[in-house]
Order: sequence, then C-alpha cells, then structure tokens
Amino acid sequence: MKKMMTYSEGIREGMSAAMRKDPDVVLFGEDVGMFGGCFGVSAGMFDEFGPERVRDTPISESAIIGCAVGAASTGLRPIAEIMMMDFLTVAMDQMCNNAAKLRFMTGGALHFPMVIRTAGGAGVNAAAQHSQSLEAWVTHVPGLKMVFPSNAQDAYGLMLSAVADDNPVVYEEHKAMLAMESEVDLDEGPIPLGVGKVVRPGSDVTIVAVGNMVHQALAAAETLEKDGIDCEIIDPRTLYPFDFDMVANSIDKTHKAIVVSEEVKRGGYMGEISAQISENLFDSLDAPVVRIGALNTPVPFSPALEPIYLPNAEDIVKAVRSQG
Amino acid sequence: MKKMMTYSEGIREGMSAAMRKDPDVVLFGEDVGMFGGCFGVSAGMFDEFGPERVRDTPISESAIIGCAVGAASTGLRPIAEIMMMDFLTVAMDQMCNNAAKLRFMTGGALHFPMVIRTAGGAGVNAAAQHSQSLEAWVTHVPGLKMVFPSNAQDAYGLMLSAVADDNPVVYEEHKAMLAMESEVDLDEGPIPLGVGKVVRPGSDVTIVAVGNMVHQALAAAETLEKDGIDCEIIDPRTLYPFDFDMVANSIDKTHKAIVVSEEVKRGGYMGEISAQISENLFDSLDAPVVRIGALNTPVPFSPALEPIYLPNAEDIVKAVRSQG
Amino acid sequence: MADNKDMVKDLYLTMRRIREFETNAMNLFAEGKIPGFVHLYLGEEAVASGVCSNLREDDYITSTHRGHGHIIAKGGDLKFMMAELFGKATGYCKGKGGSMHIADGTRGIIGANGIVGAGQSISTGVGLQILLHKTDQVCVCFFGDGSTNQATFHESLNLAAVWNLPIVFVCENNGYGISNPQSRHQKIKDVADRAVAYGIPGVVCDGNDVFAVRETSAEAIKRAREGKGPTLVECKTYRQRGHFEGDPAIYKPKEEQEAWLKKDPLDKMSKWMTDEGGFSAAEVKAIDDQVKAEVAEAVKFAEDSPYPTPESGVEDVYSDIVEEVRDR
Amino acid sequence: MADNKDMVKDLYLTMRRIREFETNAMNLFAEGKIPGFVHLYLGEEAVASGVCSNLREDDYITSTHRGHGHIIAKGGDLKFMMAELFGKATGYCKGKGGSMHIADGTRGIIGANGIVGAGQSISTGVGLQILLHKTDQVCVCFFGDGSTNQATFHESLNLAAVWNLPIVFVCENNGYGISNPQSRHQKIKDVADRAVAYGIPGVVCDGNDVFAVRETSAEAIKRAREGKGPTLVECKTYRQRGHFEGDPAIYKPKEEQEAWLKKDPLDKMSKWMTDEGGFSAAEVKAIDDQVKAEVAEAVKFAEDSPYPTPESGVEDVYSDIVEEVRDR
Ligand SMILES: Cc1ncc(C[n+]2csc(CCOP(=O)(O)OP(=O)(O)O)c2C)c(N)n1
Ligand SMILES: Cc1ncc(C[n+]2csc(CCOP(=O)(O)OP(=O)(O)O)c2C)c(N)n1
Ligand SMILES: [Mg+2]
Ligand SMILES: [Mg+2]
Repeated sequence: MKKMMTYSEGIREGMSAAMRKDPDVVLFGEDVGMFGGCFGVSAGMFDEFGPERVRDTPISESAIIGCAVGAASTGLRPIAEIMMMDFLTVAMDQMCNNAAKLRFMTGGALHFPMVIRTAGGAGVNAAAQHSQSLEAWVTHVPGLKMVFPSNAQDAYGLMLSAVADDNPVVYEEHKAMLAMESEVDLDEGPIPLGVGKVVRPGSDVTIVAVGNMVHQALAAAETLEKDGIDCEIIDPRTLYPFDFDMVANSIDKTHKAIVVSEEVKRGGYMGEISAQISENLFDSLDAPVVRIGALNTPVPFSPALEPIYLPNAEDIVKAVRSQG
Repeated sequence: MKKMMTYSEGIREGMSAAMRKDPDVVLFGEDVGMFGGCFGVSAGMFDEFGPERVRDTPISESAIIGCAVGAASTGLRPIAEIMMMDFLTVAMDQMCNNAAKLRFMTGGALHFPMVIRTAGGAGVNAAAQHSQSLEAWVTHVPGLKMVFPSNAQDAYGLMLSAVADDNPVVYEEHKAMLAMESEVDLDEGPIPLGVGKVVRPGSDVTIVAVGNMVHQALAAAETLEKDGIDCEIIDPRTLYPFDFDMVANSIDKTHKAIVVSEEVKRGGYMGEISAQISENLFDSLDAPVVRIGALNTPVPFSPALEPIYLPNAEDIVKAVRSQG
Repeated sequence: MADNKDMVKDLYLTMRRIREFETNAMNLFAEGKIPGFVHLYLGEEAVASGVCSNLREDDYITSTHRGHGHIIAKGGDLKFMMAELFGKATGYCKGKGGSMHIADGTRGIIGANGIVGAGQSISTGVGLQILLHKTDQVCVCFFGDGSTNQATFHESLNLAAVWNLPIVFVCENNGYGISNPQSRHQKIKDVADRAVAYGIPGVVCDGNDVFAVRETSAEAIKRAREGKGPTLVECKTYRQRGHFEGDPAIYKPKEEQEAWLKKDPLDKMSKWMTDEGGFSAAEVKAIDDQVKAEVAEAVKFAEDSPYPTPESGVEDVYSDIVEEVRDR
Repeated sequence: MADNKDMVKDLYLTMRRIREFETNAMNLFAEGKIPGFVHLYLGEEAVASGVCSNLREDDYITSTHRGHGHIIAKGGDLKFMMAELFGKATGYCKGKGGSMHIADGTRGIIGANGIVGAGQSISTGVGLQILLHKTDQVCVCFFGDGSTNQATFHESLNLAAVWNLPIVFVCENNGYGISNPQSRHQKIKDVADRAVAYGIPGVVCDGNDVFAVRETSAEAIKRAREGKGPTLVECKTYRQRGHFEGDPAIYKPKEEQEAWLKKDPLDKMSKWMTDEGGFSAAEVKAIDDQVKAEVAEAVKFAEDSPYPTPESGVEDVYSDIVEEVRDR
C-alpha cells in the first residue's frame, strides 16, 4: 500500500516496525522519549512502546554508546541516538574502539547488533558544531557499517535492515530532509545493506551522490537534459559496504564520473570513491573523475555564507560540463 | 653540528628548544612528568623545566585537550600529549569541534596556537586499541594542521614549526620508530609546515610515503633498483597543508604514482592523495595510481598476524611492478 | 544585601539589559529575522548579572549555548551581539558563529559554545594560563544542570581541583536539560553535592535573587583570586521559555511554570528597589528606558548591517591558509 | 569471617591461581615468549577473588587492561587465556586480542579492555539488558583508581543510578594510574566518596583481605540482585609490580612498596588458613601444587598451540563480510 510520508516518518516507521517484531529492540538517547526527539523523529514511540523500551538518557554520549555496546553484547538490539552527528565526537571511543572492534578483538566471542542513529548535515543555520557530515570518519573504521537514506522509502527499508544486522550500523539522518515527503510502500520491507539504487538512468555521465545531494544531482540532471546530456544518478544508500559494482557498471557505459557529497571535500568519503574509480576503472575513464564537496571550512552560520559553503546542483552542472 | 640521535630524542630536542626560547610553551599529559612519558619521549624535561611547565594530568583526555584550547586562547602555547593516537577518540570533540573550529566560529576573535602530540602506528603487538593510524580523521578537519615526521631531523624541525604555528597542529609520533637513529643537525632549525622532501630522487615512478612507510619505500626502492627501476620517494612530512606541487612535479617526470601509508586502506588519507593525483594529473598518468595501506581490519595482536596486517616493502615492490 | 545604590543600579541595569535583549531576540526570531537555533536566558538573568558583578574586565568567562546573558553581563557589546544573531558581517564572529558562538577576546569572553560541556574543559586551560602567568585573575565557567552529567564536567572539575586552578564553576540549575527534568537526569537534588567528588567546596544559592548570587559567588571568586582553588556554585533558577525558540515545552508542568514566574528575578528586583532599595519608580523606569533605547539601537545596527561577503567564508579557518580552503 | 572450609579453600584456590598465572606470565614475558603489553595483577588477587566468589556463572563482569585476575576469578579457562597471551590460534580471541582483550561470552566475561574507562560504560548496557529481561543477574564492573577521573566513570555511574541498574562498581584502588599516585590525580582519599555525586551507596574495604572484599561486595551484589540499584565499592590494594612489565616503577617509594609487600594478600590468607582456619600446611600445599600443575599445563598448551593462519586475520571483523576487508 503506497502513501506519502516524510523522511522522518520513514525512519520512525522503520524503528517502530522493528520494535513491534522483536521485543529486544530498544531505543534510547537524549530526549527521544516523551519529547519525541530533538527533531520529532521518534514522536509517539514513547506512547506505543512505553518507558522501558524508549528511554531518555542524561547528556552522556559516551555512556549512551557504551550502553548500546554492553546491551548488544548480551542480547538486546539497541538503537542508540546521538542527537547530532557532530556529537559523535564525544562518543567516538565507544563507537570506534569498542562497538566496531570488539567482535574482532575477541575473536568473535562477542557480537554487537546495534544501530547508532544520528542527524547530520547542514542547511538550517545551525553553525559549525551542529551541521557536520562525518561520513568519512565512520566509513574509515573497520567493523562499522553505515547507511544514509535519501528518501522515506529508503529510510524505512534501511532501518529494518540496520536493526536486523548483526554488526554495528551507523544510520545517518539528514536534518534538512526530515520534512521531505515522498511515496512509500511499507510492504516493500527491508532494503539489503550494500545495494545501491539507480535513481535516474542515463548514458552520458555517472553521478554518484549521497544523502541530500541525491536531490541536487536530480536537479542538475534536469538542467543538463536540456543541453542533451543524459545523466545516470546512483545513490549508494549504504556507504559501507559500498555497491562498487553498480558504479563500475555505470561507468563502463558512460566513461565519466562525478562524485558528490556534502562532506568537507578534503578527506571526504567521496575521495575514497573517486580513488577507487580512478584506480580500478583507469582505462574506462574518458575524463578525470570530478569530486564535489563542501568548502574546506567549518560550517558557517550566516544565511549569506552557508549556501556558498554547501555544494549544489549548479556545481554539479558545471562539473559535468567541464568534463566535455 | 651533526650527531646521531633517535627519533625520540629529535622530538624531545624540539620541545626543549621551544620551551627554552619561550616561557609560554608548556607540556602536559598523562605521565609526561617525572616518568618521562609512557615511551620516555619527554624524559628529563621535568627536571629541566620543573613541575609548573611539565605537568602530569589525571587520565582525562577531554580535559587535556580542552585545557590546551583554553590555555592557547589566552596566551600560552601548550603542547598537549595524548598518550596513544587511539585515545584521540576520547578527545575528538575538544580537538575537532573546539581547537579546530573556534577561530573560524569566532570570526578570528580567538586563536589557538597549540600542539597535540600523539603516538600512532602498529608493529609492537599492542593490539587494536593501541596501534592505530588515524591520519584520515585529523586531516579531514578544517582548522587542523598535521605533521608526521619519519626521522629525527624532521621530528626536531617540525616540532619547532608546530609550536611556532598559530594554529592547532597535530603531531604524530610513530611508536615503532622511536628508537630509530639518524643524523641530526640541530642548527638547521625549523622545517616549514607544508614542505615535503624528496627522500630519494628517481625517474621511473613516484612513491609518496609517510611516517614509517618511508623506510619501507626506501627498502623497496633498493630492491627495484636491481631490476633497473628508479623510484622517486617523496615524504610529505606535513600531511596538511600538503605539498601537492612536489608530488605533481615528480609525476610530471615519472608518469606513475604509488601512495603508501600505514592507515587502514578504506578511507585513509592516501585515498585523498590518490584522488587528487588522478583528478588533477589525469593526462600525465601512464598507469592507475596504486594505493597501499593496511588491511581493512582492526590491528591484530598476534605476532603471526600483525605483520600481515601491515603494508611493507614487498607490497610496494609488487605494486610498482604491477604498473609495468 | 545591597552595598550601595550604584551597585544596585548596576545589577538591575545588567538584568534589564539581558531581559530586553532576549525579549527582542525572541520576537525577531518569531519574525524570521534571526535564523538557526536560539536558546533564551529569560528567567535566569540574576545568575549572570550577580556573578559577573564581581568580575574585573581582565577576568575571564566561558559560556554555553545559552550564552547571551553571560556575555552581556561580562560587558559584551549589544550591537555586535545582535548583528551576530542576524548573521551579519558586523557581528562578533563576522556572522560565522551565530547565537551559540559569540566570543570577545578583549573582554575575556572565551566564547559561548554549542557543545554541552565544552566550556568546562576550556576553562581549565584559562585557569592554567592565569596560574602560570601568576596574575590574580579568575575564570568563571557557566554551565547548566544537564551538562553536569557530561564527561567534561567531571574531568574538568577534577583537573581544576588537582591543579588548584583559579576557576569558579557556576551551575545554572534551571531544572531541565532540554525536556529532561533534573529528577530524571540525576538522582541528587543539589548539583553542588558533586563538589565532594573533587574535594572542593560546593555551595547553593537562590539563582533568582541577584543579591544572593552576588554574595555567594563573591566568596568563591575571592577564594580563586587568592589562590585557594576552585569552587562549585549552584544557582537554582528556571528557564521560562522552551529549550530553544520553537519548543512549546509541553513537558513543563503548568503549576511549576506559574510558580516560577511568580519568582521572576526582574520583578523581584524592581519591587525590592522601590519597596526597600530607595529607588523611585521613575528611577527604575529611567533605567528601563535607557536599556530599551540601547537594545533598539542594537537591533537597528543589526538590521542595517551588511551580510558577510562570499570571500569572507574562507577566512579565519587558519591564520595563514586562505585560498586553498576554497576548493570544493 | 569464613563461612566454611570449602569456601575458604575456593577463595584461596582462586587467589593462588591468579598468583601462579601472573608469575608465569611475568617470566614468560621476560623470556620474550609473550609479546606486547602485559599488566600484572600481582598483589591485587584478593579483590577479584573476593568479589567473584559471590557471583553466579550467569552473572556478568567487565574488566580492564589489568584483567587476568578478574577473568580467572570469573571462571576463565587458563589454557585459553595463556594461549591468547602468546597470540596463538587456540587463545580466547584466536590471537587477535592479546592480554588486554580477553572475553568469554559463555561465562559472562564481557571483556578486558585496553581503553581506560571503557568497561564502565559497557557495564551500563549489560545492566540494562538484565533489567529489561527481568532476570536477577548482576554485572560487576572492575576498574582502577586512575580511571575514576575519566569521562565514562562519571557518565556511567550517573546513568546506572538514574536507571537503577543491577551493577556493582568495584574500584581497585592500587594507589596509582601508571606513575601518578592517587594524591596527585585526585584530591580525595576515598574514591567511594564519589558515590555521593550519584546518590548511590559508596563503601570502602581492605582490598588485601579477601574476606573483607567478599563480605563488602556480597552486600552490594545482593542490593543489585534485589533491584535496589548500583553501589560503588572501593577496595584498597597495591600494585606490586610496575604498571606494565618493563616499567621499573622508580616512582614508587621503597618504604611504601615494602609496607605493602608485608600485607601481601596471599601470605595473609595462607597464614590465616593454617593459624586460624583449620588447614594443615599440607592441605595448603596441595592446593598450591594443584594450581602449579594447572598453570604449567596452560603454559604447555600455549606453547604447543599453532599461531593463527593468515586467513584468520580477515575473519571476525564483520559477521558477514570477509574477503573484502583483505584489500590493502
Ligand atoms: C555534547 C552535546 N550533547 C547534546 C547537545 C544538545 N543539547 C544542547 S543544549 C542541551 C541541554 C543542556 O542542558 P543544561 O546543561 O541544563 O543547559 P540549559 O539548556 O538548561 O541551559 C542539549 C542536550 C549538545 N549541544 N552537545
Ligand atoms: C583512555 C585511555 N587513556 C589512557 C590510557 C593509558 N593507560 C593505560 S592503563 C592507565 C592507568 C590506569 O590506572 P588505573 O585506572 O588506576 O588502573 P591500574 O593500572 O592501576 O590497574 C593508563 C593511563 C588508556 N589505555 N586509555
Ligand atoms: Mg538546564
Ligand atoms: Mg590504579
């Protein structure tokens, strides 16, 4: 049954479905309870699942993730929320040294089925400590998986898979997309981790875009269509494991690639993807890969500066044209 | 005046020279005082500079870096030690959200001349929480600079520049290199940040290697010389700002590039460098760039596994040969 | 109580300035002129005003996401503050920081901060700097009740205690961390009890009574100035608005809100001034009028100011690298 | 004191097992057979032995970098432990973790951990799991004095208190965090005082007296089991060796070291057993001999075991991704 749903509702439906199915799935974090989460994503879940399974925590991010690690290792499947992706910084140790590594370090004696939800991204004038996109940090850590949905259907389906996965999965929610509506079919169920999606088929250039940038890429493709340039847009949806085959197949056809994300460009995960493309598809490329990211600066507050900081459709159009 | 010195002594001489010159330079961290640091790097400095300027802290990494931030913003030039690079995780917030961003966020009202020293790298069977190379995380953060010396002379000269710099500089020390001896001329003074070094001139292939991998690259070059392949090895020394011109000039000559670091390969900083090379020197390259890093796993403990995890000279030899 | 009339006037002036600034910010946010997140200090004015009345210009403060009051009390310029809230080039941070990041190095304001708990650890460094430079300055570190459960509260108070740093830790216990009441984020009633864990004094005062705040913090500041180390001062107060503008704060019990509104620090103070302090209603009104004019001027300044130029977006990342950061 | 002879025997057996294991590890490290960092528990045996004597097999513990004692006391297999120290394929972690990372899910051993403070926050999750599954299990969280200045100590004890989790926090105060004596890393004498900050009970006991440890922790464990929430138990003890093997520990005053050696927990216990406990010297020796044989067998097992295969290095990173992580 199809219906219109916001991105935010897609996330919530995913969590709720998982919690209905398995009593060991619990949600905790700052203000996720009666308040419904800082952005309202978990609104109503406290009422449905009660105070035992939807729990407010003190402002203690290390404890939140550490708690998820301990809970996961002994039988729960926690969904832990870190309110803003920027605050992963105060929980990096638990996330990267414990959640990610302990399965390996204990030779498989323990395992950690857990989801870390966190709101990333800029565009709401929240300044440099509430707007970051830190995909590169997460994807660099062996033992972590990471998903980043760009619409409500994916938000729903990826949440189901993330909760069902036996490994720690970081689930990024873009705060500027929360209210974005799109059609969802809840019967479609889980979307397997590691499977990308061709959001727009095309033959002239491959654009790999993640999160909110998928929408910028779609806008760019419309503009370029008028020039007679036919863009293929791939949304990997899962950042790790990454569906490189889908990208490679596309480039075999287009011979050109643009990669776009909202991260600060220097050291962003799209650099990794660009490197993989150039290294592995060297003979197939007709032009250098172009990477598009945010300026290499902290995220500025001012409404006059933030749009300049962010990559957008126009940048993508320019990049495609530059490849000739 | 030249003399033989260990890497560790090079670091210490750099810190000591800076402290002799400027009373506002102070050193603090866990066990850096009478104990001389967990690896002995600051041995003797407590005696020379006294308990006011060489200070032991409790086990409180966030406070250590936060303290450096506050001290730097009001007139000191602190050198703060985080014992192991792996423990940056517990201080990421102070390092990335405060030290790195506050100059920008305050529109230049405050600035942060500070050095964060930390021991990275594997090779001593210290397992996954005491062996990581996290260059990618640091270099991805606008506002931070980062240096990573590969020998005692550079350790000395880069420390002088790091302390003199008006921005936060992360200074990585490789724990497996601490006892490595090389010739040092203390009169040579500071090495400017952002200036790489051609460690071995050559004409057939450009190898960019950092930290301990410089030595693996040198070993590989010797082997390859016997095959008649002449490697040019570049040690960037500063990871950000990065001396891309030096790399580009070299590739203009060799038309081939290998990049090597000890980081986990996926998402490592060498991926960024590989991407920059492929994107900017597309027409100059005769073969795909090859990136060499560690396995995409946590660092294993066993003496039987750690050497397999780590990249080495043989990997470099193979990579060069694969480029034909 | 009040040492003298000038002092009372100054205290009231500061409180009124904060109240007026915040009320304007509230309205301007509602009108869509101020973007982003805005956390108002309405109801907590006595804390910053009382504490900072003991400070010298060369003393330091660190602040929080709810920082306007602290910054005004420490002498921050209303024009530059308001312009920053608007994201204008003339703002304290040239529009790059916004409400949560205002700093003024020339007045010892080492910044508001968007990370809960950040100020605590930064204050230790300011304290260390003072210690090593052997001056008799102090640093006051403001923070909320919710933040006392954060890592840095603990690490910083311990470090300050061990190093005997000249810091006064001021907890503004306004009863909530966002929607979470104190009773659900910690099992203790008095945050000041946590001082025991660090072997330092902990004291509690009525944070809606500016005289009580002034006196209690005066002693702690004196201790710090004399090299006797840090103190944890808890001021009990109340956040009259939601956590940020836009939060309807339905989690606050109505009776609680009403009871606290009756204890409004400005009402309390102006009543005291006319009832007991020897001020005429006209004198009080004169202050109010002066403040109104000041804030109106600040708003006008902000509105008339230009936005930052695109070029400025790549400045101030580093002291020496500019163009290179433009690459995207 | 001692409930009965069997119990005394068990306590002594555990302590002796730890002592023997550690002494062997010390020598094997010196011989170069054990690589990496080794942090020995010598002198602290009474803590783990006393506490864990109250635990059921289905209870949980979290541990630290100095974890051998905890793991042995919770029933860890000496052979798999020693093999892990050697980095062998038959070790608890298949050689991937080493001394600092031993875990045994089947015995509730949720891992030693190389990050100071990590176990504290992990224990809160174990506690939450118990709470939600409504069993009467408990989780004991072991940690050192130095770690009580770390972020997670604070956040975790607060969370455990607020959620009323079935956790016993056991601080092994051995006087040092590496080279830093307690007097220089915190201003308080009793770590247990920090319980005040969380509104939970805090108690102190002689950590070199296994009966005192057993009794004190028994009460805390009972509270936790009955759903009355967490307790902070401090055991005063001493690290007889350096921080890690290779540390000559010149920062320890000679008199201090000597005084504590006189209070050696094993000496104390064996003396008590023969003087007051009704054991003959031969009975004690029989235990010692049994333990010697066990540990000798463990060492032989470790020495005879194969190293992990290269292929195993890419296993156990994920439950489902293997080959892909090999790329370098
Ligand atoms: C590390 C971190 N975690 C969470 C947040 C989100 N957050 C902003 S303010 C706040 C509540 C702070 O409560 P309190 O310290 O009592 O200050 P108050 O807002 O009441 O003044 C939270 C959770 C943050 N900014 N930083
Ligand atoms: C976060 C972190 N910081 C620092 C270290 C280095 N380190 C390992 S053990 C230790 C001392 C711990 O002291 P304590 O908690 O008293 O335990 P003890 O060694 O005395 O048993 C330190 C500083 C670490 N492993 N993790
Ligand atoms: Mg509050
Ligand atoms: Mg200790």
